[in-house]
Amino acid sequence: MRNDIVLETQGITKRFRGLVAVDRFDIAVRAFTIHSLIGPNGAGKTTVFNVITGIYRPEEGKVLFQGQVLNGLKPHEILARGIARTFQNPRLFKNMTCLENTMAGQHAHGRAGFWSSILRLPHQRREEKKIQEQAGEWLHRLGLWPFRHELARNIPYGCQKLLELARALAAQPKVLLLDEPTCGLNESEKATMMNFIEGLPKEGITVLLVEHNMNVVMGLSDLITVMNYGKKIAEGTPEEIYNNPVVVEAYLGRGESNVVKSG
Amino acid sequence: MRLLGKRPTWLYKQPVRWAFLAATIALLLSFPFWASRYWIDVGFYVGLYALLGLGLNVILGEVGLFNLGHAAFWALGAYTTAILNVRLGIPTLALLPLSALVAGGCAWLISSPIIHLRGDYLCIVTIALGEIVRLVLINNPAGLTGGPNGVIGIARPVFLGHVIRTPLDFYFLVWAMVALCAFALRQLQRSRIGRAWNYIREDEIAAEAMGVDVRSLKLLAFVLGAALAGLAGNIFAAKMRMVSPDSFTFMESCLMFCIVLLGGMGSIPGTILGAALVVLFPEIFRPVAQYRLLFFGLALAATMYFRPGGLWPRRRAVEFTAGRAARP
Amino acid sequence: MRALILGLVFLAVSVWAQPILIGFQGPLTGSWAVEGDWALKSVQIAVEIVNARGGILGRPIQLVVEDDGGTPKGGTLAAQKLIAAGVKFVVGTYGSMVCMPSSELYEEEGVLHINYGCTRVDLSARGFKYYFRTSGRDDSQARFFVEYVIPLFGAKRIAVMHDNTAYALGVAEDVLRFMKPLLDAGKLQLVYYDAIMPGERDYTPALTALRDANPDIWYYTGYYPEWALLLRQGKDLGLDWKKIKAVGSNACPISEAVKIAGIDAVMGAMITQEPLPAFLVEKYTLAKEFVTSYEAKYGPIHDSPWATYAADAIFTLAFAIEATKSLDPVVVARYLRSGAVVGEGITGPLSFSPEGDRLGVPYMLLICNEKGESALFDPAVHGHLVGM
Amino acid sequence: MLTFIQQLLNGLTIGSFYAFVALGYSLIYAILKLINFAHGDLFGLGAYVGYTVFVYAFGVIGGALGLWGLLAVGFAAAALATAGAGLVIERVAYRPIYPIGRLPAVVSALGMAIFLSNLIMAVWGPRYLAYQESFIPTGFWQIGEFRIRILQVLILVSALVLLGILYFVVEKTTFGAAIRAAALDRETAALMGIDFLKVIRFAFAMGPALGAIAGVFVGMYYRQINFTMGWVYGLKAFTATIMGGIGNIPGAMVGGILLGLLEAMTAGYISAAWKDVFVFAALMLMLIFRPTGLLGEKVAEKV
Repeated sequence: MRNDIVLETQGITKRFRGLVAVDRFDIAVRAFTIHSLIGPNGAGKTTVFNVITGIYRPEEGKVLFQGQVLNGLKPHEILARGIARTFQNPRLFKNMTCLENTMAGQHAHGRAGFWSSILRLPHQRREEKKIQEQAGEWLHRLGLWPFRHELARNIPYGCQKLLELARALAAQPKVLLLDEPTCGLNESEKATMMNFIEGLPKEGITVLLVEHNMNVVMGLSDLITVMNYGKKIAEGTPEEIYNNPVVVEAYLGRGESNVVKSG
Repeated sequence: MRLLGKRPTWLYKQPVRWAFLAATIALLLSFPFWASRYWIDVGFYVGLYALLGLGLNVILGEVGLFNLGHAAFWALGAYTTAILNVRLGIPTLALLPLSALVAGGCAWLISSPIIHLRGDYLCIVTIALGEIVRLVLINNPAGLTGGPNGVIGIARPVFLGHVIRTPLDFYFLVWAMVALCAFALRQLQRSRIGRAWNYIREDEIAAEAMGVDVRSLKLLAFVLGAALAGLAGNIFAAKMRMVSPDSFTFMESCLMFCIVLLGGMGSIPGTILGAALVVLFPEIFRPVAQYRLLFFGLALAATMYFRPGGLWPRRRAVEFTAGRAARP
Repeated sequence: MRALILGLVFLAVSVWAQPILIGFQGPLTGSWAVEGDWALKSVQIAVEIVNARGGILGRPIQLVVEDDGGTPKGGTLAAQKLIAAGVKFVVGTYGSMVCMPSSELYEEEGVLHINYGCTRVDLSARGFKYYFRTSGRDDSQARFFVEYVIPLFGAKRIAVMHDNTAYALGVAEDVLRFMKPLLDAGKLQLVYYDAIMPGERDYTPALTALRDANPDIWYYTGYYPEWALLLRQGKDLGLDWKKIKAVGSNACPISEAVKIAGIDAVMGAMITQEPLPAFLVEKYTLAKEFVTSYEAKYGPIHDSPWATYAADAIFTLAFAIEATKSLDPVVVARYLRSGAVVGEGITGPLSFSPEGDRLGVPYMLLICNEKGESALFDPAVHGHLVGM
Repeated sequence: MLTFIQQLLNGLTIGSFYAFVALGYSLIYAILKLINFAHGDLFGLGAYVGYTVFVYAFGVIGGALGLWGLLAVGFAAAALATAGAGLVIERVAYRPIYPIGRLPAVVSALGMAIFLSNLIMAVWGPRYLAYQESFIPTGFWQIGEFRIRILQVLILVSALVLLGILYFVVEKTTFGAAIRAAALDRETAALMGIDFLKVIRFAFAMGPALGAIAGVFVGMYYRQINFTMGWVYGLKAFTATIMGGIGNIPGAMVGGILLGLLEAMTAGYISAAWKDVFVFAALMLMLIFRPTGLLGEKVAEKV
């Protein structure tokens, strides 16, 4: 059982000027599953993501990836280990083309250095070609190929969310952290996105998902962790969570309307 | 931005670009043979500021680090050349790489602790840095820099037995450097390093999350930009045959800043165009000597009004249309 | 005979009075725009005087003016511009570091270059053939201070202050050089030696230190804006110019200092000074003519020796070309180097050493009198102002 | 001890000048996130307008109003004229540009700075102009060996009062709340019905007006002004702004005073020539260890 846990946090705590955003939080993500993290606004979900990806340093606790401690590593080192993410509001490189955006995911796997780039040495050319081809492939799969030479800021919002996903996937992650991937999408875009995410574990990518849309969560998740005020309050299969009175009280009880946009 | 949109895309088609590049090179090569010595010297200064602008463009244009103290690195290069040549008699041309190395090395030392600062805070630190370097030069530490008098008597550079002395020689020296650097920077722009720089400029956090080692790449940009300024410093010192602190004022840093933004952030031809404008403008307005800077100020603001993206911005969207991205 | 020549010359003028081009390079913009402005006006007056007398070799002078902005880079561009305009004789510029690269260009192109506002000693040590200056050198003034001013007041405790600019530092170092034997012999004591920052507005700290050093005489080698503030703030601090003799360098015109600091602060302060036109009118006829023409056209005569030297550079050229009957810079330069007195300018006889330095630059000690005017220091008249 | 007190007083006086000018930077930065490089030259313009009023009005109204009346007129004229210039610059050189991006606006600001200082040179000439004795309060109190000039006291008191008023306006009034809201989040503020343009106009009138008052004081205190002074003071005041934490009004005051004291003390006890090196080095060190300034809020990046 323990062996197939790829990503795990042990008692992580993150404070902002006295406010405890995440409080001794544990989560264990099993390989090749879709694990959802839900909770009301301000519950600390995004903070957990930021701690895992190294953007924030936790005051306490450990983050483990394939049994290795990630604490103290920088975000780019964490990506290189195999954890990629998307952001709640797409953080694309707005003045660059979609293709270039997607190529960003490959950056950490590139080896070409300063001099070989200037001199265009053969291995650098080969690498460039490979980077472009892989990025192009992901653009194809997500239906963004027609936009490849458009600047990211000029494409529709739904496509921007897909592009961010393409960028993260181009990094060939083992674990993918998705922060509200369907937020702001229309129904058909939402369906495309869900279908795509659902297929990821089969390709060997474990997904940790933060989502507010209960249809998405219930439909996709293998396991759900619920957090509130920075703490884990429940964990279980979608069915268990749906029937958990604590969760209903803390979260679902407030009604869907509150839950559409998060903070 | 509206104005930019109207730019016909055929201008960016590959054959047109090559033709344009060839025409520019031809113009630059032939220019000194029909222009007067004065205009050759003006051409030299365009090249010098283009070199400085290209250096700053790496820092400011590619990575988006606000650097308003670039003149400091220029000064470091110039003084390295001056002191080592006058004191130790090392040939001036041999000091060209060394000046770049010293400027780059100092940039690395100085920027390591400050590189994490964001936006305007980095900006003020670089201003402070520029002032510190200038004041230290004036205060003549250990009698090295000659204080406000500067260092005089720098030997003329000798290239394969040919003494570089006339405006023509210097014109070709500086433009050879510009061509070399522009080429190298163009190669970098199209590599993973250049893209990573741009990722940082666009969104630092996303770049880091996508595996870009932000700190190292920022430092690389700073060092490279400073090294280019060091090169410019060497050539400037060789041309003037003396260096003094009043050549490296805050105003010069501001001018370089304007060069990059006038041309367009991250645009190599734009930077060269910006340098040409900044140097040519006061020269063209020589007849109204007392008022030329007044017009210059107005022109800066007006350019930003009519072309906020710069006069010659980099057009990524059409750069790829040559079909370099093969369909998988 | 002379009349015949003159007649011929006039004939020639009427036939082909092609003007002789003389270049002027100066800081018309930038921080030293004031000096550039004065120098240009003075040069224009000098040209008018020469032209009114029938020009040089019967041809009028035409000025070609270029701005160098007071920077080395601007200097090279201005020089190139003048060279491109075909000028063979140039008057310019102000500031040694600006002059240095420009004068190299002139030398290479064989353009005769007469400098008016650069006093760095080594400018004339470069072995140049076409370089001259009508001004003195840094060390001429320092020598004057050490060998004339200090003994005059029997001063023992000496304070020297500069502002770290090329010029002020040079003077200060020369003062130290000339004082060295006296210091070593224990005849003098250097109680204060420091720099202030130009452009700074508050010098109370430096003045407090100066007061604590308790000197007999205080020599400030920098420029007038700072000197005026020093005098003002010194006065406000309670320093007494009868106890500490305040002497400024030649870059400290008293009239300017009075405007900034007020009469009460400047009264009794002195400056070491190259001769100014206002004090020369009694002595030299050309000075009188120059001052009259200048005041008729531009109002009260300026207090800048450099602008006066700029005018004298024009006269030097006029005399030398006239004497050699040649417009060839080589010939004119050879003649100037011979040490001959080419004529009497505004500032007295014009003659040059083989290096191109002006020979025999006289200095004077001026004092600010009770009316806030500069006056030649006379112990009998002004003794009470300095506690003599 | 005497030196120390003297330096303290000097430091406070210079610090007040910096604080005055720094406030302008800070106000505009808080609202627009724009470093208004032209601000220093607006300060210079104020000094020149004050000078002109004093020189030309002295004969006309000097007799009727007396010294203090003349001073009041001079300050008011300088403040109004400079505020007007600030508004014009905002309208012409910034408003069309800042929606596009911050960097073009910075270049535009640099352009305006060059334009303004050269305009001053074109109008008033390149020479130093001297504030004459007749329109400067010259009295002082002598306490032992120690002198306090009335002018210095006037400067310090004005700084305290004016900056106090500004602080009150920004922190305690409804309009101040609007300013702070606009500074925090422009879009949300607009949604809440805050007239953003009004806030900008306030900043571009108030900042230069305070700068102009400082300009006139500087002219009176040092008795001379020239066309490059704006650039020098602008740089120092900008440093002060950053020291205090940019966009923070009490911070600008504290930064200004602190910078003044730092300068005076280094000049008095270490070396006048190395003074600015120490000041800038201190600034760098401070930013390395407290990257958002002394009173600046530590802002966690929202991800």
